[in-house]
Amino acid sequence: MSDGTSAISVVSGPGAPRSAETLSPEGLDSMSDALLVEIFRLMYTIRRFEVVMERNHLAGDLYGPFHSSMGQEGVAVGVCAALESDDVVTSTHRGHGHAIAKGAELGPICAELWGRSTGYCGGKGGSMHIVSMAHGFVGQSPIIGGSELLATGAALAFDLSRDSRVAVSFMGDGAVGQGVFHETLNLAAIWRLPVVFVVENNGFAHSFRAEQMQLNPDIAPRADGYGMRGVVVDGIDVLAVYSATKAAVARARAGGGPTLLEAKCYRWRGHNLGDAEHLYRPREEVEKARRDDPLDRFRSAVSGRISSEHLADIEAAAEVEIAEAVAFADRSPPPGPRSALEGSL
Amino acid sequence: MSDGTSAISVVSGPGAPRSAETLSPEGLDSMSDALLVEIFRLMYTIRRFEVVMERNHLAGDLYGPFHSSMGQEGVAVGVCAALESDDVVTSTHRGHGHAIAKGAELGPICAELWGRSTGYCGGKGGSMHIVSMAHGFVGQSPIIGGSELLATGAALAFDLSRDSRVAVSFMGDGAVGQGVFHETLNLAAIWRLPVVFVVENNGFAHSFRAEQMQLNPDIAPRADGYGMRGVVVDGIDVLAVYSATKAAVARARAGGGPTLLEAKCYRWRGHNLGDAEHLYRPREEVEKARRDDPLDRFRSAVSGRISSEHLADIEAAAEVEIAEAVAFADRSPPPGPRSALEGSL
Amino acid sequence: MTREVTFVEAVREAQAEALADDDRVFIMGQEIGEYGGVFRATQGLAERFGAHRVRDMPIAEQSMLGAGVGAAVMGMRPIVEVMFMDFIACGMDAIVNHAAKMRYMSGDQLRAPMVIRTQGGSGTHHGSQHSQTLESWFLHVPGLAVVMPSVPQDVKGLFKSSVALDHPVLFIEHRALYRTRGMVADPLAPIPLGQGVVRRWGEDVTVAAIGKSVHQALVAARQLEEEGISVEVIDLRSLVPMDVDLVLESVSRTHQLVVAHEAVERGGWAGELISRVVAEGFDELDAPPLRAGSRATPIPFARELETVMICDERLIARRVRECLGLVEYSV
Amino acid sequence: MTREVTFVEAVREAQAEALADDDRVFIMGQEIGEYGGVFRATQGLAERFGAHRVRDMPIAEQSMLGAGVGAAVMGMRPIVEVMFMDFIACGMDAIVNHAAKMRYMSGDQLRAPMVIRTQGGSGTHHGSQHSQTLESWFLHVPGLAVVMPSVPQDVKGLFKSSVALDHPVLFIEHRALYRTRGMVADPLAPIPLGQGVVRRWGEDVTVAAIGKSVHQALVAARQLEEEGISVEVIDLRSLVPMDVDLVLESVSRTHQLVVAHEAVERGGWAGELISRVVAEGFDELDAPPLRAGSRATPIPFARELETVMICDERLIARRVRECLGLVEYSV
Ligand SMILES: Cc1ncc(C[n+]2csc(CCOP(=O)(O)OP(=O)(O)O)c2C)c(N)n1
Ligand SMILES: Cc1ncc(C[n+]2csc(CCOP(=O)(O)OP(=O)(O)O)c2C)c(N)n1
Ligand SMILES: [Mg+2]
Ligand SMILES: [Mg+2]
Repeated sequence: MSDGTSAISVVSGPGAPRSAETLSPEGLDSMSDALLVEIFRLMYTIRRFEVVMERNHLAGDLYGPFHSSMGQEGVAVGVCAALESDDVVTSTHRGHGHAIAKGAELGPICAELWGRSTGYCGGKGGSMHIVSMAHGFVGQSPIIGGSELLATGAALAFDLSRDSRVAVSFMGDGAVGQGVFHETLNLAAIWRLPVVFVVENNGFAHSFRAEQMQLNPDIAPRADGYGMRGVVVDGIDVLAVYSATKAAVARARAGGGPTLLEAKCYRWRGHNLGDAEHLYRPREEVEKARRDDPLDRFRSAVSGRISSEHLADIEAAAEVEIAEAVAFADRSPPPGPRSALEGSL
Repeated sequence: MSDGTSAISVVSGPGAPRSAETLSPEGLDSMSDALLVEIFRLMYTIRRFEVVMERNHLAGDLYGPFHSSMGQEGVAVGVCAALESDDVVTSTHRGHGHAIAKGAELGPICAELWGRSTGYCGGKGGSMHIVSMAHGFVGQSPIIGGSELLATGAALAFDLSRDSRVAVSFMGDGAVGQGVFHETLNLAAIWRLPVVFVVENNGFAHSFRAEQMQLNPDIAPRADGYGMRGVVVDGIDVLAVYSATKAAVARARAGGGPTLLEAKCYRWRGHNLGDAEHLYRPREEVEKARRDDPLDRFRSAVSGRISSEHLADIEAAAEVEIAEAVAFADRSPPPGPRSALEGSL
Repeated sequence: MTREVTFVEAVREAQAEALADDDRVFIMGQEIGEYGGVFRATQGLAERFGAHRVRDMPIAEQSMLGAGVGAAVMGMRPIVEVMFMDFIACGMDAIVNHAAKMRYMSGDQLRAPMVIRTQGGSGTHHGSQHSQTLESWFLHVPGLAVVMPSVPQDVKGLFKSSVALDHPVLFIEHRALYRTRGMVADPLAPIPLGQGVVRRWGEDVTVAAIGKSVHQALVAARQLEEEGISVEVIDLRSLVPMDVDLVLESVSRTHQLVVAHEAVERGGWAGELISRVVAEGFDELDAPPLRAGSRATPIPFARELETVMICDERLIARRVRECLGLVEYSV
Repeated sequence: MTREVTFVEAVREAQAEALADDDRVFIMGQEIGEYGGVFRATQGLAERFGAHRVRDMPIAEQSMLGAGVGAAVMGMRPIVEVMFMDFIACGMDAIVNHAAKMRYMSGDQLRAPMVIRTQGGSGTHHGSQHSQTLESWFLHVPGLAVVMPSVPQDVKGLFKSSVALDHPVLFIEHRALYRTRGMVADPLAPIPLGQGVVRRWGEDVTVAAIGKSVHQALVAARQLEEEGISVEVIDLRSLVPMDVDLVLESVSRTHQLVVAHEAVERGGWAGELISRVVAEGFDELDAPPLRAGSRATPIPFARELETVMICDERLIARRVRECLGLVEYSV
């Protein structure tokens, strides 16, 4: 798809043609400069946030498991840019990018990773459990399948209360074999719930490639069994992701039911910090994949619209913001011991 | 399908045509008189067994939940007749017919339903937990999904130990929404396990019709998502079920992997004894369905081959066998109290 | 005003009132809609409140419970019915890893107020996979309340408190109680969770129980009375929170304790109560507190086996006698 | 001969020996094949025994465990690895309703000899859904053995017995022990399940523990020794079967008991042991037996919170002092 041909294909669902129909992404023309700039800002911020956090983790400032979303910025940002701010998102263990893309602030995210009292969850959550309800980021579940459960339930709440919001569930390709995937897609389909299931197919579930986990490595066609619309999009192309999500969200909001949206991308880093990735993928494969950088692709797509000086300014501002977030986390106090015993039954 | 057209269709799977391919059932010619007679004997026995048990239940001789398989004899017998005696079968809450079709003896089945020491499980199991390992009847699991778990594991054991046996999982249409359905079909597909998943689509999961549980009421096409062969067969036609199963079993035994075999049939009785079926289905629907009786269909199919006197003799013998089984259960002692505390940890 | 109703009628009324009182309440489960529930616990509710709010579910426990959590987090107050308690094993992840932890791990940003209604227990010969009494697991899962009513009035009063709680609640009914009858006040104030009640006053031994076991303890008490033994019976009503103080107070008068439940004795919640009473009231105890629970086997089908294995009034009475040193203790 | 190995090496060797000794043994799990396990517990096994017998699994715990049951029933002896114990909630039905009950409910026609290996525990800041210690649930499920080794030698000896048992076994490792070292005899006889061991002799108080908590009890004991308190430490090694006799014998000398585990105290297995000791050895007790378990909350991420909530050597020492009446008991 990086050859410039169809970036979005509808592969299944009611009325879908047997041979994949191609959607042409909404042109750049339909997007404002402000939106494009914001998309860039978020992608750049996520990229750099992951780089900085990884460095700080190695330095011992933060601790616990760490899953970088580097390389997948196009999916997080493309999807969230297509949402209203009060639409909700659920996520997985690999969720920093989703939180940032949904508008959560870097300071409290960073402080949460540091286990500080000023973190979004007061230090009770950590890297795999960020929540920011104020931004519609309902949170991560690092239990494979948990994201689908929560989003399906949120969509059910919207349906019941005649609320026009839409729920988006981010999940990995590894989630597809889990029973919950099947159950929630079926529920969403029969109840026509306003939910979009976004599978970030980043090539791996830890060390496994999709073809080791299922006979057909393509995921979107699975929608067929549920009578659901299935769409494949090039996840490196943030604009394509944005368009595909826009369509899916509009459909959901209009009562047209759920979509299974597969975004093909590549996981740049090991599964987690410290992963022995050399055991299962050659360095060259990673290097080759990294040459197709969602940020670069975006830069060339907007080159006629946004000046490189403008982008450089955004980059510089993002660096400052990240540094401030780190400083905020650093100077924040750890949670008081009493809070450990509050909030449960 | 009762109009005499295609009784078996391959609807999905590797190499399956997009429009359903029709398999012509192996002709009667390929089947011996002995086999046909045995098929009739088993179908008739199951039918009458269910009638008699229901009557005895109402009289208080047996107790606990009771799920009749009346009307579904063609599936149980057609499938099991296509197996070798050491192939294995797993079943559900509605399993009397499967046990009988697989060769288990009426006396110990009946005694198990009566909760007697001579029952297959010494009275520890009851109607929903019959097991006869000597007949390859690995048993029932009345937890929806349990049958698939056990059969998949059995097939894995065969695969690992280079054993040429095949495992068959009977399940209901209600099982299709359960996560385990999805997980086990996927496992069986990627590991090419020698297993046949037989969905007895009897029109209902308790009060629900398939179309309330999934958008597409057809089940066999679900195989597609798993890269598995999916076949639909007319479950009223025992010969069609036999042929379809023969093919699926041969395929599995030859290393060709699993099949999802959907047998369309109709549940004649309420979900269980005492079910308020009037709440969800009109009497006329049941009456109409009962007019298409698998036993009648078989009788006319073999009318040129097996005399009606011969069939009548078989019927009479079956009645005697059932009466003897009841007498056996009646005169069997209840289990000794000590056995309650044996066999666990 | 008071009226007599059956236990299952109380369950139905409790849900109807919750649906009527609060738009955010809805019910999900299998066969609960038009069919009215396999035990009639939701009869008439779909008609009255619509299939929208009384939603039939395909057979998919994990996603049913998980969707309940998601909906609760977004402000709804779901009631989720798990048809048999045994099937809760198919949805444990949604309950344990999600419902119970959302509030705490989100730093109180998320709450999952939902009532998970289920029924269980022996006596109807449903066999080993349809008769379990599994509340003890959930005591061990911080973040969940666990409620087990024994009479219709408590069903209604405790349900009100359960629906109102900003934490998930496991509301467990015993199948064998559904047809029992009892008086219900109308109107009825909510009964707070964590308040046990003395069902019978006595002097020699305290028996603490819950749900159906309360009735069995009362039967045992009447029997023991004839032997000249005076038994006090406490109905805990909820296990989380647990009214340990009430038990301690009672033990400070009787100085002996038996804890009774139908759940398997090994690893069952009686161990929790006994540990608490021993830790906080050791000096009050004149004899070892004992447990009356079911034997450590799966639940057999045959009547003759079930009676050997399941805790009943006879075992409770025996434990009382053992506690008093009238017969020798045996496991 | 004895050799020093790490705990995780012992796990690896135990599995390698099982695979080598018996063709019916195979392993299933996520990342256990070529990758060698996320904690290296299966490193090299796929190479040596083939991907056929050391089988990587998609993420689907229920069917992984259920397929294990089905394979066991047909004569295999599966080892199934659940990557984090928390994920066992995704496969509870296969374990509880199937594995544990097959043998009993079939009248001994079916057996499900399988070892479910998993690891859990706090200390690595994995947060509330990746740190739980859930063995107490399984004590309450008749039909399962529950084993928790604390040292490499026991890993190997108990694993041998677990693989040989004709019942399913839950074999639970503590993540924080993987890099600890210990001596292992070579060759090594199987260590029978249900035999505890005294890790340290003492006179004043008995502390019974398991797994990682044994090490913490030993740390506490050394500390208390400086205060003039002599602590006996018992490592139970398995919870089902449980060596209550060893504890009773010890208590008959020390007359005081503390039971320690990392699992949440409420509803945890300490209640089982205390109930047994109280029932069978009440007269030996000079003071209330106490529990040292984790507080009833989900497990928080931040270090500062985790130490408040998780049972550690400090809590164990405090309970010992409380038991002796040196400080006042507080929950
Ligand atoms: C129920 C469950 N099983 C196993 C795991 C362990 N695990 C964590 S991440 C992961 C791989 C997930 O792969 P994928 O869904 O593709 O997401 P990605 O890591 O690629 O973002 C696994 C197996 C888990 N977290 N939850
Ligand atoms: C996990 C689980 N959930 C719910 C049930 C309750 N239940 C028993 S049978 C049944 C309907 C099954 O329908 P189907 O699978 O079509 O089988 P049939 O009864 O038609 O043979 C239900 C919901 C169960 N046994 N197990
Ligand atoms: Mg992935
Ligand atoms: Mg059915």
